[in-house]
Amino acid sequence: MNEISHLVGAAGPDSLVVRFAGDSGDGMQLTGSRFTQEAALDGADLATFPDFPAEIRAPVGTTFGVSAFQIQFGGRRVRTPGDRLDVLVALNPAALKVNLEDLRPGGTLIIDTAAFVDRNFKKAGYDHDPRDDLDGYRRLDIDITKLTQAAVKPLGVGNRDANRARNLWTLGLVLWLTGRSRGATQDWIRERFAAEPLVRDANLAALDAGHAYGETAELPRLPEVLAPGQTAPLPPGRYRTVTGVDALCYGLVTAARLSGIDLFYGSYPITPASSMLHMLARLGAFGVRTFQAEDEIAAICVAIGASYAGQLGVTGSSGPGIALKMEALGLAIATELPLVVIDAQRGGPSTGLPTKTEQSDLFQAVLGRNADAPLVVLAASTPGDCFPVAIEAVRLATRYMTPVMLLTDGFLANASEPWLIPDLAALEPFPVRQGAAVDGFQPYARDPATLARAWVPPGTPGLRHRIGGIERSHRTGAISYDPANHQMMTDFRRAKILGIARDLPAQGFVAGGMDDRILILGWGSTFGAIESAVDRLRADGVSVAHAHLRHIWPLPANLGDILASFERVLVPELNTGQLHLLLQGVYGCRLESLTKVSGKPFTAAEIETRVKTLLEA
Amino acid sequence: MNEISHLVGAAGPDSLVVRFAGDSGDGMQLTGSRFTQEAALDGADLATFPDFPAEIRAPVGTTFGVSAFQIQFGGRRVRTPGDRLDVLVALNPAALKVNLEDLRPGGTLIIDTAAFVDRNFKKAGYDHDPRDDLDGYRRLDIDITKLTQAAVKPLGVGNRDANRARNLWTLGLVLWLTGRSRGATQDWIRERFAAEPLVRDANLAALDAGHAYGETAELPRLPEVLAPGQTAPLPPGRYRTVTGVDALCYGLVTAARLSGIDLFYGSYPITPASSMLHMLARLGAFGVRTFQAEDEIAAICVAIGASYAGQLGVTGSSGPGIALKMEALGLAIATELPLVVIDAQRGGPSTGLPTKTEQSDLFQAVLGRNADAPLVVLAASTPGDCFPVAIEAVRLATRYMTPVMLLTDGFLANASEPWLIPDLAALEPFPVRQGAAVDGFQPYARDPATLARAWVPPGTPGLRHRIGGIERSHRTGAISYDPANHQMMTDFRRAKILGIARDLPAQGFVAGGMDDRILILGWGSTFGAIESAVDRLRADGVSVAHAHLRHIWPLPANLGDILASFERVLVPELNTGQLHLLLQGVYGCRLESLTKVSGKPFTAAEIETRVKTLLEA
Amino acid sequence: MATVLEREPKGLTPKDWASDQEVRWCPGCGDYAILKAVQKTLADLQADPDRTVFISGIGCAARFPYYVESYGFHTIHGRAAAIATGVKLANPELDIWVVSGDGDSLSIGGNHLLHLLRRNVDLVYLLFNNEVYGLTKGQASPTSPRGTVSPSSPGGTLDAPVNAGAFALGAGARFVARVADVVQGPMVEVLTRAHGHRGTSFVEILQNCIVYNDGAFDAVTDKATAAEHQLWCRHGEPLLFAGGTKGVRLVPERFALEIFDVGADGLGAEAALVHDETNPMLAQMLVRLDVPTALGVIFAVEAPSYDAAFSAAAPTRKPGLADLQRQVGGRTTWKIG
Amino acid sequence: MATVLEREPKGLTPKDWASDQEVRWCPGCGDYAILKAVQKTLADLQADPDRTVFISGIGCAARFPYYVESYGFHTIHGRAAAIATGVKLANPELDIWVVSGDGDSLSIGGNHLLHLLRRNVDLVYLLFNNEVYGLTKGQASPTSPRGTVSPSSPGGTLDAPVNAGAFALGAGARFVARVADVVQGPMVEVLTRAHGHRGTSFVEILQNCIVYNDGAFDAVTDKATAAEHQLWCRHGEPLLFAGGTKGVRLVPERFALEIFDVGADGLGAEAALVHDETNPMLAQMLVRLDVPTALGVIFAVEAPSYDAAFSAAAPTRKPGLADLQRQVGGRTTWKIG
Ligand SMILES: Cc1ncc(C[n+]2csc(CCOP(=O)(O)OP(=O)(O)O)c2C)c(N)n1
Ligand SMILES: Cc1ncc(C[n+]2csc(CCOP(=O)(O)OP(=O)(O)O)c2C)c(N)n1
Ligand code: SF4
Ligand code: SF4
Ligand SMILES: [Mg+2]
Ligand SMILES: [Mg+2]
Repeated sequence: MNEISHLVGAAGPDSLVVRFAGDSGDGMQLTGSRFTQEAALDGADLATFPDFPAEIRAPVGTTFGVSAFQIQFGGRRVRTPGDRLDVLVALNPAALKVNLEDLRPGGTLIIDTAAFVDRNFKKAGYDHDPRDDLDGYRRLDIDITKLTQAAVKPLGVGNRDANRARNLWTLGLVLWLTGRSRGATQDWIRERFAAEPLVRDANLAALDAGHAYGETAELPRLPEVLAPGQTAPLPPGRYRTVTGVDALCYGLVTAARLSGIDLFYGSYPITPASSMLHMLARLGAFGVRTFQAEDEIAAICVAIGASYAGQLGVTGSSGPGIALKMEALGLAIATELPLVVIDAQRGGPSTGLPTKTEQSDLFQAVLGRNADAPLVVLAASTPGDCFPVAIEAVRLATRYMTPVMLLTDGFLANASEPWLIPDLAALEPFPVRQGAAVDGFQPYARDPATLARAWVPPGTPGLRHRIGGIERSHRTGAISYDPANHQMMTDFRRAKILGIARDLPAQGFVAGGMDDRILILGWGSTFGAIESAVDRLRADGVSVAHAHLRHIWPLPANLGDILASFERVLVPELNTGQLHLLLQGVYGCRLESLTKVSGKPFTAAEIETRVKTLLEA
Repeated sequence: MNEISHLVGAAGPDSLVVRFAGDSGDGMQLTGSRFTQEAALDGADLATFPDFPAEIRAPVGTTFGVSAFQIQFGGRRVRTPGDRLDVLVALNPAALKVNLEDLRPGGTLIIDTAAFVDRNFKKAGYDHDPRDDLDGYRRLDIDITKLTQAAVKPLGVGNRDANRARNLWTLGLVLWLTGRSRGATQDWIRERFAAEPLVRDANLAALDAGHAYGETAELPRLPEVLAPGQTAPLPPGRYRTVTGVDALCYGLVTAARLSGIDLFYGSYPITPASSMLHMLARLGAFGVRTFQAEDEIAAICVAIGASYAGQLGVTGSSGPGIALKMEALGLAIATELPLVVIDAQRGGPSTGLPTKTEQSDLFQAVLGRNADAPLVVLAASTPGDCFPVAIEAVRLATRYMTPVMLLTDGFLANASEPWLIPDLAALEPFPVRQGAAVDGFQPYARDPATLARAWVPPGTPGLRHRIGGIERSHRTGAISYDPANHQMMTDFRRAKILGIARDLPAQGFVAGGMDDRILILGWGSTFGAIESAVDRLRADGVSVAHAHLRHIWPLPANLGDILASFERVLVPELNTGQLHLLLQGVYGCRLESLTKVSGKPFTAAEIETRVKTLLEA
Repeated sequence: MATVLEREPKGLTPKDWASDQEVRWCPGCGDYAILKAVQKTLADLQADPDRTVFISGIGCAARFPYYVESYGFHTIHGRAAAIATGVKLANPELDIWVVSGDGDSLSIGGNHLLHLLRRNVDLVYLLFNNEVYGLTKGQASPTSPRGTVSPSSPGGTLDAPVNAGAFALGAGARFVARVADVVQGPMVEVLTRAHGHRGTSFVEILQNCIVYNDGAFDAVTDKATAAEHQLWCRHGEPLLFAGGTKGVRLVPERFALEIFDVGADGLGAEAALVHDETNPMLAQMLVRLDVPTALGVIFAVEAPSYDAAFSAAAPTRKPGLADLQRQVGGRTTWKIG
Repeated sequence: MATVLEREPKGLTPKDWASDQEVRWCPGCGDYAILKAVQKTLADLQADPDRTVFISGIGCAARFPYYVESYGFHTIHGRAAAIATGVKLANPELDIWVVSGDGDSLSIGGNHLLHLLRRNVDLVYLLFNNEVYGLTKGQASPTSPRGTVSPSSPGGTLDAPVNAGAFALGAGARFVARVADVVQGPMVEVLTRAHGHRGTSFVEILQNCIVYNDGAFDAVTDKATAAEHQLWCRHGEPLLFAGGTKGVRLVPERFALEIFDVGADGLGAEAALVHDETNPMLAQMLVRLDVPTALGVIFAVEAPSYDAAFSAAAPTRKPGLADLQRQVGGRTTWKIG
C-alpha cells in the first residue's frame, strides 16, 4: 500500500483531520456523521465540528450555502476537530472557496470535477477556474457525479436521483483512503431506507463504488492513524459517540431518575437550542415532558409554573431568547424556586450568527438581570461533559432552591466525541424532598446548612401559603416593605449562592499543577483546544498548567489561591474577555486575556502561540 | 422668641431635617412639597426625599399605608435629605411606628392626639398606647383634628371635609415653628382651588389656624437656620426646585432643540419611570412626542423604529421592564442606531420594592445582554444633574450611532433640590447630520474619528439600503457569515464605544484631589450623602477625596491613574457591590466596597463611619 | 374546571376562604365585591383549599391571591397565563384560578392569553376590567375608550379599545362570560359555571376603580339604569331586558342584532332571540353589544382541554433503570480496553 | 396605505424592484411567488422606492426586505409590528410593508399584532402562513393543524390552531384579506387594495414551505381542486364558487353559512349571499370557512388610522427658544446672589 508520507506531521502521526464540504443540499452532515460512526467503531478517538449555514437551503452553488463537517480521528487522544485539514472534500467551487484556506500545504484535496463549470465559478464568486491556482496540494480531481451515475444506472436509477447518492460515493472513497470499514454505514443505509428499496440499493451501490474506486484507481492511501485492532488510548469501557445535545438530554433524564421527580422542559425553537427540544420530546417516557411555548418568556414561565407545582422546570434557548427570559428569571430568584436554564450560546449581538459558536453569554448568565439577582452558573466543556453538568445543574437547583444557568454553545451542541457510557446504577441519587413539617411551617424559613427554603408545592395538605415577586418577609413570605427585611433577604440570596462553593469539589487541574509558571484557565468548549495546546507545550517542556472551570458562579473556593500562585494566568475565551473581567473583578488581580470572536472555535495553535508570546514577554 | 437650643448640633447649626408622616390619604406629599417651596423661596438650600407605599391606598391606619416626605433645608449647602430627623410629624400611630427610629434624641415630635386611639394602635400593631414610651423627645401632642375642625367650622364646613385640611393646619404649624413664610402656599391654594371656593377657604383657614396656634400657644420656635433675608451659599442666579424627573424631561426637550431633531419617547408605565411618560406627554410641543406601548418590548421597538426613521428614539422603564428590553436593545447595538434607554432603578429582584430606591441595575446596564454588546452607560447624581446627563445621552447617542443607557433611580426621580435655571441659549448645540454623500454610500462605512456609521433614514432620496440583526458585512451591511468580518465587526463595536472615552472630560474631583490618602468613588444618587460625609471628614482633617462617575461606560480615560494613586479607594453603592466588581474587573486592582440594600439612600454618617474604619484598619 | 373531590367536602364557609392577610385595596374598590363573590363560590362548591391555587400577574387585581386562604402565586406582569399553564400541566389535579387586570391581560399579557385560550388549558381566568391601570396610578389601558384623558394621555387616547370578549372569541375561547363587580348573586352563578366548565373559562368582570376611573360602568351597574343596560344571557331563555319590556332580535339581512320594544310594531316577547350559548356567531354579536351590555355566560362549548391531552399523551409505562441505561447507551457502541 | 406621491411616477418595472442581493430561499419555496407579486404590485402602483420600507421580523419570510429595492429593516423575531409602528409615527410619509411568518406574527409576535390592528396604524401587513416554522427547521407553528407531527411534536400537536383571520378580526382589524402564493393575478389585486386602504391592511398569504410542510395548501391551490376550494370574495358580487356551480348562503336560524349546489333544491345563483366586505359578522363567518377557503378582501371598513390621529395631535406651533426657556424655568423661582 502506498502512503502519502508527507501527510504525517502536521496533525501528528496518529490522527487525521478530514473536512467534507459541499452545498447545503449535498448531505455533508450525514456524510460526516457516518464517517464519524465508522471511525468510532474502529476504536478511534475523535472530535467533530459540523458547520452549516443559517439558510435552510440557500441557492445551490453559493458560498453562503456551503455546509461542512470536520472530523479529527486517530489512535491517540484527540481533543479537537483539528486546526488544519489533512483532507478537504469540496463538492463544488463554493465549498472550495470557503474552505481551502484551512487545508494545510500538501494536504489532500478531493473535488468533483463535474461541478467545476463556469456557472458554478460565477456563483461562487470566482472569475476563473480556481483549479488553475491549486498548487502544493495532493489533488484528487474526480468526476464523482458521473461515476455515481454510472454506479447506480444498472439499478435503473436516473441521473437526478443518482446525484442524491454523490455524498455516499464520496464517503466510500474517503473511507477507503483512510482505511476505515464501511459495514456500519451499510447497515445504517439498509435500515434507514428499508421502505424505499431503490433508494437503499442506489446508496449502497454508490458507497461501494466510491470505495472500489480508491482501490481500482490505486490511489495512495492516507497514512494509517489507527492500525487494525488498535484502539485509541481511552479509558477502558463501552463507548458510543455523543453530541453535546445528546449528552445533555441524557443528563436531564438521568437527573429526573436520580432526583425522583419529573422534569418539565418548556422551550421555544431557536438555533442551536432547538435540538434539545426535539430530543427531549422523544424522551418523554423517561421523566422529562416537553412543551413548545408561544415565546421564550412563556417558555420560562411554564417552567417556573412547573417548578412551583413540584416538577423541576427546565427551559432552554440561545442568547436572544435567554435575554427575553431575564425578567421572569428574576421571579424564580426572588421566590427561590428551583429552575434550570440552558443557554446554547451562539454568535451575536442580536440575531448575529445563529449557526456559529461563541461564548459571549457569560455576562448575561452571571450578571444579566435587573437588581442583585444571584444564581448558579455552570458550563460544560465537551460534548460528553454535558451529561454530568446537566445532572449537577438539577442537583444544585433542587438542593438550594435556586435557578441554575447552564452554558453550552453551538459548537458543543453539534460536535461529537466518543463517550464512555456511564453506569447509571453507580450514580449517586439525590432524592428531592418536598413539603415540610406542618408544625410551624414558614415558607421562607431556611435550612441553616444550605440556606434553602422548603419546596412546598400547591396540593400539599395543610401547608397553604402565598408567595410572589414583591419582597417577602424573611419567614412568612408575606409582602414586606421593611428596609431591614430587604437588606436581610438580599444578604440571604447572596449568601445562599456564594455558600454553594462549600458544596463544590476543589478546583483541580487538567494538566500540570501549582508548580507551573503559567496557568491557562479555561471554561466551556475551549477545553479541547486548550488541552491540545497544553499537551504540546508541556511536551516542549513549557511549564504550563491547565485548569478548566465547570462552576462559573459561585467560583470554586480555592480558585483565588490558585490564581495567586501563578506568574501568569491566561484566560482564553470566544468573546471579548468576559470571564477575564469577572475574575479580575472578583479577585482584584491581573490576568491575561486571549479572545476570538469569529464564530469558530480556537485552534490549539492559537493558544500555543499566545502562551509562547507570554513566555517571551 | 424661645429656641430649643439643644436642637442645634446634630444636623448642624444651619439646617433642619423635618419629616411629615401620615396615612397615604393624609396628603403628606403635598404638605412636604408646599413646605419645600416655601423654604426654597426663602433662599434655603434643601434636599427632599418623598417615600410612599406601593399600594395605591392601603387600608387607613396600617403601617404599610404610611406615606412620608422628608426635607433638609437651611442657610448652608445642603446635600442630602438628612440622616436623622430634627422634627417628625406623625399624624397617626402607624406613622409614629414606622418613623420614630429616625428621630434623633431630643428631636421634636408632633402628633395628632385625635388619631391616638385604641383602634389605631391595633391597626399599627401596637398593643398599648405608644405615647407611654416616648421619652427623650420634645413632644407636641396636639389635637390637630379638633383644632382644624374648629378652624373651618365658621365657613360651614362639616367635620369630614375638615379632616381633609388637617395637613394644611399641620403645615401652618410647622411653617411657624421653623420660621418660614406661608405666602406662596396661600397663593397656591387660591389658584388650585379657584373653582371650589369652600375648599379653598377651608384650606386657607386651616393653614392660618395652624400657624396662629404656634404663636398663640407660645410654642418655642425651632432654631433659626436661615435668617430673614439670608440665602444659602449657592452660586448666584435664578433658581427653581426640580425633581430628577423634571430635570431629565427638560434635558430631553432641550436636547431635541440642541440636536435639531425630534425625540420619540416610547414607554410602558412602571414605577418609578411612569412620571417621565406623564411629564413628556405634556411637553409634546417641545419636540418630544410620546407613545404608550403595549409592553416594554414594544416600547423599545417603537423607539428603535423611530430612530431608524430619523427621530431619536428614547425609552424608559425600571429594572424589570429594562430586562425585557434587552433582546431588542441588541438589535439597536447590532444595527448601530442611536437610542436612549432610561432605567429608573428600584428595589429588586423581580417586582421587589417598586417604590423604593436602589442602584442595582448597573450590571444590567453595562453587561446585561446576550453576546458582546457594548453601549454607553451614564448615571445622574442629583435631581438637577439629570438635566445635563440627559443632554449628554442624546449627544453621545447621535454622535456615535449607539444606544445609551441612562441610570437614574427612585430616589432621584422623586427627590427635589434647588436648581440654577440653565440659560438654554448658552448651551452648545450639536446639530445632527442625517444622510450621506450619495457618492459610493455604504451603510456600514465608518467615520474614522468616531467609528460611527452614517444615519440614513428611509425616505432619503437615492440611498436605499437594507439593514438587520444578522451580522452585517463591514461596509455594505449585507448579511455576512464570514468569520473575519464577524471578528472585525465585533472589534469595531467595542472600539467605537471604548473610543468615546477620548471624547469625555477627564474625571475630576468633587472634593480633595490626587494628594489625598483615601478616595471615595461614587456614582449616581449617592452623591449627596458622599459629599456631606466628605465635607465633614475633611473638616475633621481626614485626607479624603471624592470623585463621582457620570460616565460608567466607557470609563473616563484617566480613571485608572486616579485609582492607582490612592492608598485606599472606597466605592459606596446601593447594591451588593456592582461598580466595585466592574472597576476591579477593568483595572485588576483592589478597591473597598460599601453597600446597602434596604430601599433607602445612604446616610452621610454611614459613609463617614466606614471611612473612619478604613483609616483605622 | 372540574376537579373530582376525593376528600369529604369540608363545610367551609366563605369566611374560611379569607386568608389572614389584610386586604390592601383602596376603600370602595370593586375588587372587594369580587373577592367576596369568589369566596362564596368556593364555599358553595365545597372546593378543597389545599388543591386550589390562585395565580396572578401584577396590578391591583393581581393582589387577589394574598387574600384567599388557598395556595397563591403573585407572579409578574402579564405572565400569569403562562405560569398557570405550567402549574396545571405539572399537576392536573389542581384547581386553578387566574386573576388579572385589563392591562395585565390585554396589554403586556395579550400573547399568553391568546395561547392559553387557543390551547384551552383547564382553569378559570378572571379578567378584572376597570378600563385603567390602577396600580401604576391611572394611565389609560387597552380597554379605555378612545379619547380617555389620563396622565399618559393628557390629550386623550387615540386608539380604539380592545373588546375583551371579542378578543377572546377571536383567540378561540370556548367559554366566555361577563359579569360586573356589584352583581353578587349572578356573579356566583357565573363563577360556578366557569368552574364547572372543562377548559379555559374566560370571565370578564366589569370592575370599578374608585380612584382612577370611578363610574366607568355606572350605566350598567347603577340601580336607575341597570335594567336598561343589563342583558342577561341564559342558555335557552329569550334575550329580554328592561324588565321584559325590551328584547334582542336578529336582522338576518344585516347579520346584526337589533333592540326592539316588546309590544311595539307587533313584536311580542317571543320575537326575542333565544340565547344559545353554543352558537359562536351569536356570541360574537353579543360580546360587541354596548347598550345593553351582555352579561352571563355568553358562549360555552365543549372541547378537549390541553392538559387532558397532555396527560393522555404521557407514557403509561414508567421505564425502569435498565430501560434508561439502554437509552443512554445508544445503539451503536464499541468497547475499548 | 395611501401615500400621495409628490414626485413623478418613475415608470419602474417589477425588475427594478429587485435588489442586488441573491435570493436565499429554498428552490421551490412559495416565497418566490409572493416576492414576484409584491414587486409587480409596486411597479403597478408606481410606488416610490425611496419612500417604501419593508420591515420584517425573523424567519424565512422575514428575509423578504433584502430582496426588494427599497429601504428595508430585518429586525428581530416577533417585533416587526412594533418597530413598524415607530417608523410610521416618526415619518408618516413612508409607505410601509411588514412581512412576517405565522410563527413571527402569531406566536412570539401575537401581542404586537393585536395592538397594531387595534390601533390601526397605516401600513400593509403580510403574514406568510406556511403553518410551520421554516427557518428553525420544521417545528409546528400556532397555525399547524392539531395533530401535526414535527420534530418538536413527535406525537402530534395537542392544541387547536389559531385562525389568523379570526384572530385579526377579534383584535379589531379593519382590513382582512387572504390569498395564496400561487394565485399571482388576484394577489396583485388584493395587494393593491391593501395598499390603498388607510389603516392596517392585514393580508394572510397561504404559502407553501416545500421543505418542511409541502402541500399544506394543495387542496386550495392545485388546479384539480382549486375551483372547489377557492371562494373568491368580491364586494357586491355573489359568493359563488366551483365555476358558479356552488354558492354560499346564510342559514339565519343557525347564524351560519351553508354551501349549496346551484340548481339543486330550487336554489339558483341568486340564492347566494352577496359579499359585503363591510359586514363584520359576514367576515367572521367567511374567515372561518374551511372548504371552500375564503380568498380576496374579506373585510374592509374605513376607520381613523393611529398615525393620522397622532400627527393631528402634534402641536401646530413649534415653540421657540424663549418658550422652552420659560418652560424649563418654571413658574415659582427665586434669585440668589
Ligand atoms: C414588567 C412590568 N412592567 C410594568 C409594570 C408596572 N405595572 C404594574 S401593574 C401595571 C398595570 C396595572 O393595570 P391592570 O392590569 O389593568 O390592573 P389594575 O391595577 O387596574 O387592577 C403595570 C403597568 C410591572 N410591574 N412589570
Ligand atoms: C427571540 C428569538 N426566538 C426564536 C428565534 C428563532 N426563530 C427564528 S425564525 C423562527 C420561526 C419561524 O417561523 P415563521 O415565523 O412561521 O417563519 P417561516 O420561517 O416559516 O417563514 C424562530 C422560532 C429567534 N430568531 N429569535
Ligand atoms: S387604584 Fe383602583 S383598582 Fe386599584 S385598589 Fe384602588 S380603586 Fe381598586
Ligand atoms: S424552509 Fe420552507 S419557508 Fe423556508 S425557504 Fe425553505 S421552503 Fe421556504
Ligand atoms: Mg386595570
Ligand atoms: Mg412559518
